[in-house]
Amino acid sequence: MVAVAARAPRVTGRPVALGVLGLAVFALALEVGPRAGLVPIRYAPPTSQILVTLGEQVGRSAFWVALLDTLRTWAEGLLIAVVAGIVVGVLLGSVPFLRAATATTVEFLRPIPSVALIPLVIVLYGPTIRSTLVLVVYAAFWQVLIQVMHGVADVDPVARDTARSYGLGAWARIRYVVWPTALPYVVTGVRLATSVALILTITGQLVIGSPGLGKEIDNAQQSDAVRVVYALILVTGLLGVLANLATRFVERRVLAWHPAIRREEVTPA
Amino acid sequence: MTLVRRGVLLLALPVLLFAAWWVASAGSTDFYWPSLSSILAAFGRTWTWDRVQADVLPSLGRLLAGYLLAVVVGVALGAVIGSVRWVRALVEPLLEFLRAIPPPVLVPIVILLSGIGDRTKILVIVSGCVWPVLLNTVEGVRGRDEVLSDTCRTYGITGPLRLRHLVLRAASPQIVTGARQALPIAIILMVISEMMAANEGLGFTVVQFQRGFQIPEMWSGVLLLGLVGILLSLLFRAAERGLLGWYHGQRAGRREW
Amino acid sequence: MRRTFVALLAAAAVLATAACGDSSDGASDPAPGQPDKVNAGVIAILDVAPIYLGKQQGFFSERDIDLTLTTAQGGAAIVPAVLSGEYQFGFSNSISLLLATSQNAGLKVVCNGNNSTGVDGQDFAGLFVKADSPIQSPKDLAGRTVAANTLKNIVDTSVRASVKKDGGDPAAVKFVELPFPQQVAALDAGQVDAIFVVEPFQQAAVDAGARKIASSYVDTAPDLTVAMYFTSTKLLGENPDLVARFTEAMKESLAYADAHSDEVRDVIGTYTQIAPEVRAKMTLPKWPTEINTASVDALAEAAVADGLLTRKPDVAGLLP
Amino acid sequence: MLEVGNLHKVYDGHGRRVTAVGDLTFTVPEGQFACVVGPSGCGKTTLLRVIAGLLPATAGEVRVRGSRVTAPPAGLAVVFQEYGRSLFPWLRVRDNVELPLKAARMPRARRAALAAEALAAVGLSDVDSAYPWQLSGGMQQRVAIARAIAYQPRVLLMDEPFAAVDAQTRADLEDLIRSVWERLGVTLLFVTHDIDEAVYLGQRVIVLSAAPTTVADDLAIDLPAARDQLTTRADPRFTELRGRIYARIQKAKVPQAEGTPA
Repeated sequence: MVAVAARAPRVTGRPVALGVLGLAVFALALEVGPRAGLVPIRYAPPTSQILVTLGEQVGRSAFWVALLDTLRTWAEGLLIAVVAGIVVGVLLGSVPFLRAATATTVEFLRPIPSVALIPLVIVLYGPTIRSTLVLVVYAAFWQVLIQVMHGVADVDPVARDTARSYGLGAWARIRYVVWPTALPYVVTGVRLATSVALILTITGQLVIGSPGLGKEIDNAQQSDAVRVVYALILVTGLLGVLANLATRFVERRVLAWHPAIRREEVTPA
Repeated sequence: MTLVRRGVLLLALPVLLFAAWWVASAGSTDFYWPSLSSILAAFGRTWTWDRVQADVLPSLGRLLAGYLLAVVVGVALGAVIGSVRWVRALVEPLLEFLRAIPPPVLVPIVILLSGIGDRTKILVIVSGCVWPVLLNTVEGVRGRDEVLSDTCRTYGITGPLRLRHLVLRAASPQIVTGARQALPIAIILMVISEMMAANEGLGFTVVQFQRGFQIPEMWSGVLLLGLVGILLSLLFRAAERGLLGWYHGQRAGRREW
Repeated sequence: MRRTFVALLAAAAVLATAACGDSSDGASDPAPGQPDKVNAGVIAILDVAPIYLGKQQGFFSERDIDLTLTTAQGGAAIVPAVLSGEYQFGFSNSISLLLATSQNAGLKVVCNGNNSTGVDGQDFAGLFVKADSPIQSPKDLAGRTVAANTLKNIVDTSVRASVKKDGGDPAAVKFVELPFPQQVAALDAGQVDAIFVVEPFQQAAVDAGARKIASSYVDTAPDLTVAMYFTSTKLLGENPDLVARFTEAMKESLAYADAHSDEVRDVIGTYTQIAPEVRAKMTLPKWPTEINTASVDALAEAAVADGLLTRKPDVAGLLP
Repeated sequence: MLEVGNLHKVYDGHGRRVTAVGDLTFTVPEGQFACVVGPSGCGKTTLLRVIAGLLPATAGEVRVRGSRVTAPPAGLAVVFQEYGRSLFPWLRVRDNVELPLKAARMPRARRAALAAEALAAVGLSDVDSAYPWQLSGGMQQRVAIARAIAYQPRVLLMDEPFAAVDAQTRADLEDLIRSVWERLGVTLLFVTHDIDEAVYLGQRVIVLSAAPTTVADDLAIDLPAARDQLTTRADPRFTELRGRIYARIQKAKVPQAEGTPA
């Protein structure tokens, strides 16, 4: 399945205004809904109260510690997953024997839900950052690996033969043929891995109790501090949006030469 | 490659891993690391047919309902958002925000809104699975071929015919990619939705074993969860081959020229 | 040896991930004169206020214990961490400890955790129904659904005790698992007929106008020992002196907490997000220094009667 | 019949204003086979897309059979250069040909008859249940032509339809389109960059200048109506006409002193 780099939306005046309008309407709905009694206000605080609580939370040092723990777990897990995914992906992708030998194992391990690992990591590392790290790496790794293997498989045989006919060694072939072809897939893999990594980071903290925003949310729930729960959920949502913008920015930068991005600019409005 | 060689290649590594696990855990006295043999024994003992009926089938039923609902909603919304430019501009930032919220965090909110029955668990599954389907559908619908859409305009192909043939079928490879990404999320959310508010289900049973310190049974549950994951991905692959026969043919065809 | 065995298995099970295997930061043997570095797993609820207070008052540092407190999800996460040596001590409710002993998990209780106030209607936990609900007393729960934060655990066992004491048929009560934070909302929306909540959710139930029909912990056994602190038999064998010092410090903390309820309410604010006004109104549990062995025994019998356990576990072996 | 009056088209994408069509005026009478040829990049495809109603004109107007073109007009079919992309890869050949008829709510029996007849006309009766990507490039373009025939248009536009096929297939397709034109009596506007093809096929050749495009020349092809690859191309008149158009295009390629860059 060719998951070519997604087309990044061109940000011009009008669409941004519309986008902000969309968010404003959603925020307003969350403000009016509870007050109008559609939802019990005690358990679904209006937006204004959530924002006020967020203001208070930002004042607490524990909030920043949790945020840093979350970012560290997420970044570290993502880095390990991406590096491992690329190395293993290129290796398995380019050596036919290895690809065939490991195909079933990859298909065997991939669908195992990372949640099934929770009892395992709890025993191994307890509610520490490393537990959630294993969950994050496990889930994100497959996203990268599959895309990289797709990319390596998508190398045009004509290009590979041309390189071989010009006497390019194995390493040069990977550098000048395999890598450029696989790059759009790698970027897609990283984009998918980033969002999965964040979700697993928060889930791990929530379910296992590793330090971070997820645990703060659970702590707030156990303290029946409903507004704090919503404020922290808002933060996880914002983290996700920032991550997405970052990966799209990197994508446009790294793939500037790629037709999907290039075609984006050339076609007249 | 002869059949035997391919067979060996396919099975060698899994069998090796299984054997390694068996040997490594053989004489284990560790409370939380029972031997593989005791886990398999527990597997037979625990997952009898009536427990499967009582716990596994309801879970899979909810999984399927949530997953299919997510695909239908995702494709419908995706088709609209992908086709109408201002709608996409209006909702895209909001979708990015909602997509980023980890579904397990939404479980309490969904419980608040829709109670504690199956409906809540299905909604939790939908809340996580709809995003990959929706976003891939939008990409698929947006990225359709210019020449094909000109052809439709020239030959007066509009309305439901256009929707089916131009909008959806053209985007189907991307929709299937989204559906494949949503499958593992569905399994994860099936388990998590049962960890929080349930009195039956596969996820619930595994957690109950863990809380009841019945460790071999717990591991047998984890093993079953893995098998469910594998089974579902095989079923998905078969469905995909049927649905996208033309697409695979076309890609293979293009490669030979 | 066991450490390497576990790491090997992790590598096999998690084939593709680079499970970084550097040695975990368990309790390294302290250099002479240095305090013992001790890690205790607790749950961020008001029951563990004494250990936080004890640390604050220096009862542990006085006894050469450098205590770090880590909050975890629940007993399910703490017990394995204690068994694997990640933690040296843990906090768990009595039923979980009895369940663990029945599966001979190698745990040993070191001292008391917290008890019910022993006063009917004035306990830190209670069984609530909606104000206008026809249910007047526990025996009316027959055929009804009751929310419990964890099934086959101390809550449903206690509620069944209340129903039995009130002359009702406990087997006819249907339980559904629902975390504390969602129970009051579920009661409001009529999704369940009754809920059993501990503080601070008891305050939420009272604020929502719910009516208390029983204090199940009190009905289960007088001055019930609800939870206890424990360690692994391994650590007890290897370092009995550390366990003894920890127990002494813990007992001093319990006594101090029982006598200084205002300081308890303040320290709760440091490790939870419970609002100040709620903390002020909450009913606190009792923190006696000695374990109410009779109540733990009664709990064990109730667990067997309710089918949580096939046979009665070795309670004496579990308790210090 | 087809009337183009003072057609002017400007693209302004990303702050760059490109004048694709300067000022074009010409008329194609009913049933005429008219070819359009010109230097590459002179807006031939833009002209065709505006006539087909796929692209709005910046100024001037196009009339097909009397009515002004604002959207794809009825009774007008287009055969695109990228035949592979203009066919539905998930539909078999027969269904591809029938889809426009289905959209026109034609009864099933009538649709099947028309499709079978069209496929026979292009010599593809035996592959009607294959998928397009299972056929060669030439055969795929034949399917596109069959689809146009089955649609029974009054006006047929072809945008460099044979540019992407090998030389031998192109000769067959040229003869095929000639026979189809004679049989259907349709008004045909054939855009190409191949001068020989324009002279061989057309009753008339409109030569366009470099951008901003205007009509550089408009000459009638007075070769005998029955055309075949050997005799027609050997005819001295063919070479003479071809030479004149070639010279005219070379002159048109030199940008006028004040012209905007091509």
